[in-house]
Amino acid sequence: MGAYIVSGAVVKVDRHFERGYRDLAYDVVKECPDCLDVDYVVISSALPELTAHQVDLSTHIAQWLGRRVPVVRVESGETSGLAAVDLAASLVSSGRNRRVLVLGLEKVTDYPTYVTNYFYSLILDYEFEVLRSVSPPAYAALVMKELMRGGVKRECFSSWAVKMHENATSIPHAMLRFKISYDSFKDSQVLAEPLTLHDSFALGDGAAALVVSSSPNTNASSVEIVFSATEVGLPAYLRENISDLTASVKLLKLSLERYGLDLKKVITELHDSYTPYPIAILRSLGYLDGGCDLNEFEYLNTSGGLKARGHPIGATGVYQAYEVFKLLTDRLGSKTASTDYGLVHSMSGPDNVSRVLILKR
Amino acid sequence: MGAYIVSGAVVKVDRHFERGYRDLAYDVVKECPDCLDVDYVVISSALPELTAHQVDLSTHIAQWLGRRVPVVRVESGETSGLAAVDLAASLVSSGRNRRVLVLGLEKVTDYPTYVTNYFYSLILDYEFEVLRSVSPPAYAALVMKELMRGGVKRECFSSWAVKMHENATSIPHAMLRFKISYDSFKDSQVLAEPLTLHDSFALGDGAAALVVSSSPNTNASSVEIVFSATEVGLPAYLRENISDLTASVKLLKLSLERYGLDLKKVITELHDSYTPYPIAILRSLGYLDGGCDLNEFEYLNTSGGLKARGHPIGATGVYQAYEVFKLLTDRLGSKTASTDYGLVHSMSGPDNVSRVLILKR
Amino acid sequence: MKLSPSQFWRIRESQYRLIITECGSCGRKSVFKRSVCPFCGSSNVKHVESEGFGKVLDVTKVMYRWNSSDERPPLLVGVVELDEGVRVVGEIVGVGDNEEVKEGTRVEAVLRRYASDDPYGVIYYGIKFKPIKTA
Amino acid sequence: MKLSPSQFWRIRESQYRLIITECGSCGRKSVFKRSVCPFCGSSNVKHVESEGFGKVLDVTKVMYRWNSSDERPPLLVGVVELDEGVRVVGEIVGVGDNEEVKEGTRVEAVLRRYASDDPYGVIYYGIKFKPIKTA
Ligand SMILES: [Zn+2]
Ligand SMILES: [Zn+2]
Repeated sequence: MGAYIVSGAVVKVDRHFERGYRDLAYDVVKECPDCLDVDYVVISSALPELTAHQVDLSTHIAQWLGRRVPVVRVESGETSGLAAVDLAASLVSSGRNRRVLVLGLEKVTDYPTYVTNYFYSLILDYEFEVLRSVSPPAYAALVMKELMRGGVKRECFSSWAVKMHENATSIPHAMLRFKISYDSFKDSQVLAEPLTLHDSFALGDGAAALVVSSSPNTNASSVEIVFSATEVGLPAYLRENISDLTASVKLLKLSLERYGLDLKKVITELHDSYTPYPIAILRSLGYLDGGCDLNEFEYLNTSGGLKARGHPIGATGVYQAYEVFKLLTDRLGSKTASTDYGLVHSMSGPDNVSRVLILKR
Repeated sequence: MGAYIVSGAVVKVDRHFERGYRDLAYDVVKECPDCLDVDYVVISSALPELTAHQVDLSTHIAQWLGRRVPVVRVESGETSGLAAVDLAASLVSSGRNRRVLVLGLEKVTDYPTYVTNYFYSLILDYEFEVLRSVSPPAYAALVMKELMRGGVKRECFSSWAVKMHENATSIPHAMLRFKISYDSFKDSQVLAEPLTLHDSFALGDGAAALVVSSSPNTNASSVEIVFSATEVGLPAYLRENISDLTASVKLLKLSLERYGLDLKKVITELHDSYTPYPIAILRSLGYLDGGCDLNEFEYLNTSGGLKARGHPIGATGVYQAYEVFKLLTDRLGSKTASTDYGLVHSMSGPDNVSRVLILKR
Repeated sequence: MKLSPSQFWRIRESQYRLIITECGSCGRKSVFKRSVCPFCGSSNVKHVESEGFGKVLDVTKVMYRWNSSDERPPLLVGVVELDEGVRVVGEIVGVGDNEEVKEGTRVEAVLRRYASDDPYGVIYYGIKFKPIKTA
Repeated sequence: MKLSPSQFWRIRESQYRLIITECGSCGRKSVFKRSVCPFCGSSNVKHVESEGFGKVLDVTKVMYRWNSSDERPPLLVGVVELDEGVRVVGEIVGVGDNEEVKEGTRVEAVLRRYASDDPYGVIYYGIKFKPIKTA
């Protein structure tokens, strides 16, 4: 049996001071009436124990929404959202469920930034990385430096940031809907040299909902999940080259080859927590070797990516899948697309784990 | 396609001072060589962020075990283990995976008891229960009082504890392998009147592994997952009677009826975090109304239950399923059984969410 | 664990006052300010405030330490049925040495300290219940 | 977040010393005391201790605050390749104002403070790296 995305909704990624986990869940399903006509709910969330003192979040969300339907929470750091979509596809493909709601939820703006930064850093190995003062931006900076030694110019990373902000201007649910200049990194706060805030994702609260069904909609407004795969990478410090994001590259290569796709033509959402990561991936896939012209790619991170749409950690994968779904079936903000396939890529930390999803209209 | 449990292993539930999450994972798969011949791993764990500062535990466990296989973590409080088995069944039934490893892991003995008690209490609703000083034993005590007002004698709860300890003496992986007396509650520490430590589960570290496959073993050593269901309950304070564990009772009733089973004859593992819970459930199902003779039940919590085998929170459901699997196919410690069906019941808090699994040999 | 002032601030109405959610669909009432009826899932709800009086349905004396707050055992936790017919769970305080709280004891809502991080931290207040002296 | 002394104690050998895991199956080496080879998954491993010398493969100066420890930015974090051919990640300390740490800088392992809970809490120590003066 197949698996189809048939419906969905998102709330704006933002600092929703007045909204907690349950409020965000309520807000997003309110926008999506048939999101509650399901027989299973998979909630993806990475940080509720740390940011909201809540274990068993999924049960408490179901109780808050007044639902008795089976519910569970899935977590895998920054890839939690795509992990949930993957499980939902199996839940309906198994014939055991008809319609599954995937609900990505994250609340991250309740604490001073350094506290949230610390919670986020725990996606790395606590005992062997975090205790040794290694944080996600430190790895991103090391990847950036290695790429720069390999000939990538500083401006290339900036052009990613500029492009993402530009894309986000037409996306209503994006967190940062303004343009930035190529040299804004010069005045930007340094996180870990040479990586600046300009190279980093926007951290915001978020909620995204998708309905995965065992059958397509009768009209054209659904997409099929034709491929969903996961690969665990080596710890970054064990790699021959720290900028080789081998798990992501392997999955993306496999995806493009198997479906005869060209990244320049296909709708793609890449995980761009820090600008060096998508640049490293594109180069490993054989793109950008002559320079850094992102305009070669027709539908690359139309949403603005983690950089500008924003990154509500455990919900991000659901946003990405929603965005590709909308582009394939209708429109995303003011953007439309004329292609049959869409690709979603998610990873946690510096490629500790990667997941890829292919959607077909 | 079907789903079968074909293999498994557990470590003793205990205070494993020298073993952390990764060590426990290593220990259990070492006992189960074909546990690593899988194409997907579902890790169930409820508390790693709180007890071990680790987000994305599943990826770090896969890296530690040197595996690149798809991996995810599932959490739903005390029912995390059965939630993982449920998802594993769909993963293989979907035809997308051949063999899935379910790995229940919990490390809970690194902190003073009051700290771990606090982490555990977060299975309740933090904002509306925990902040109001409501803890799991308080609810268990209120259930116990209501049952006692309804005519259940104090000794009935004690007889559960006594029986569980007796059962555990023949289970090598049980935490508390010693007998206790009927009136040990009189000298036991009061948690919340009238509930004592004698009425409470044993908290220990644990790791349990099960392989769920799309096809049975060629010999008789596998069981089919014929039923797996989840039900969300009302918050306890909203119920007409606090001792009505309606989600659990509904699922168990449905299970018994659909498969024509009698709880007195069938292998059963009930979630007995606190003695009032199994007593309440058995009474709602129509048992024990003439008294409290637990010897009527041939295979009830052969393991010793959460009370005596122990309760490694997010791993417990995997232990329970392993135990029923072993009893159906071989032996559990020195215990054997001659029946074709086994029932596993798990719940979080006072029936906030309940899950039931039926296994058939 | 550090408390989060913004998390507490969001639920302030349900903590400082006894808000009741009334469902326009199934007619049932539930405690706390909710967007959805927990019984039937309807969003057709309105909110009213309780008068703050009720009776104890059941109570337990918690004798063990289960967190790091300065509040140490014993403490009384119970389910209270408000006069509006709605149940709520919470702590029962202000009970004298010779007093007994049991099923049926009349109580009123009072504002008391819930928790604080440390000697210099924010203190959170919320509703607890106090027996009404009938003497 | 409170640290857990028992959690730290369990990994003490990998934190106080530079243990290398050598794989008898694939022949590759990895840092830390491991039960399983991270490259090939084999349990056929043995452990040796590094001499503690190596060179910086790459380093970054972390300029932002990302936790509540007393250690404030800036701090240097890098990947070090030990003379045994194994890579490890960690902090680089003891760098003078006029010194520069870069690719190729020779370093040695030293024991330094990792973290502590509070002024009266346990202090955790572990391996960091210090440039070797060549003057
Ligand atoms: Zn209603
Ligand atoms: Zn090897």
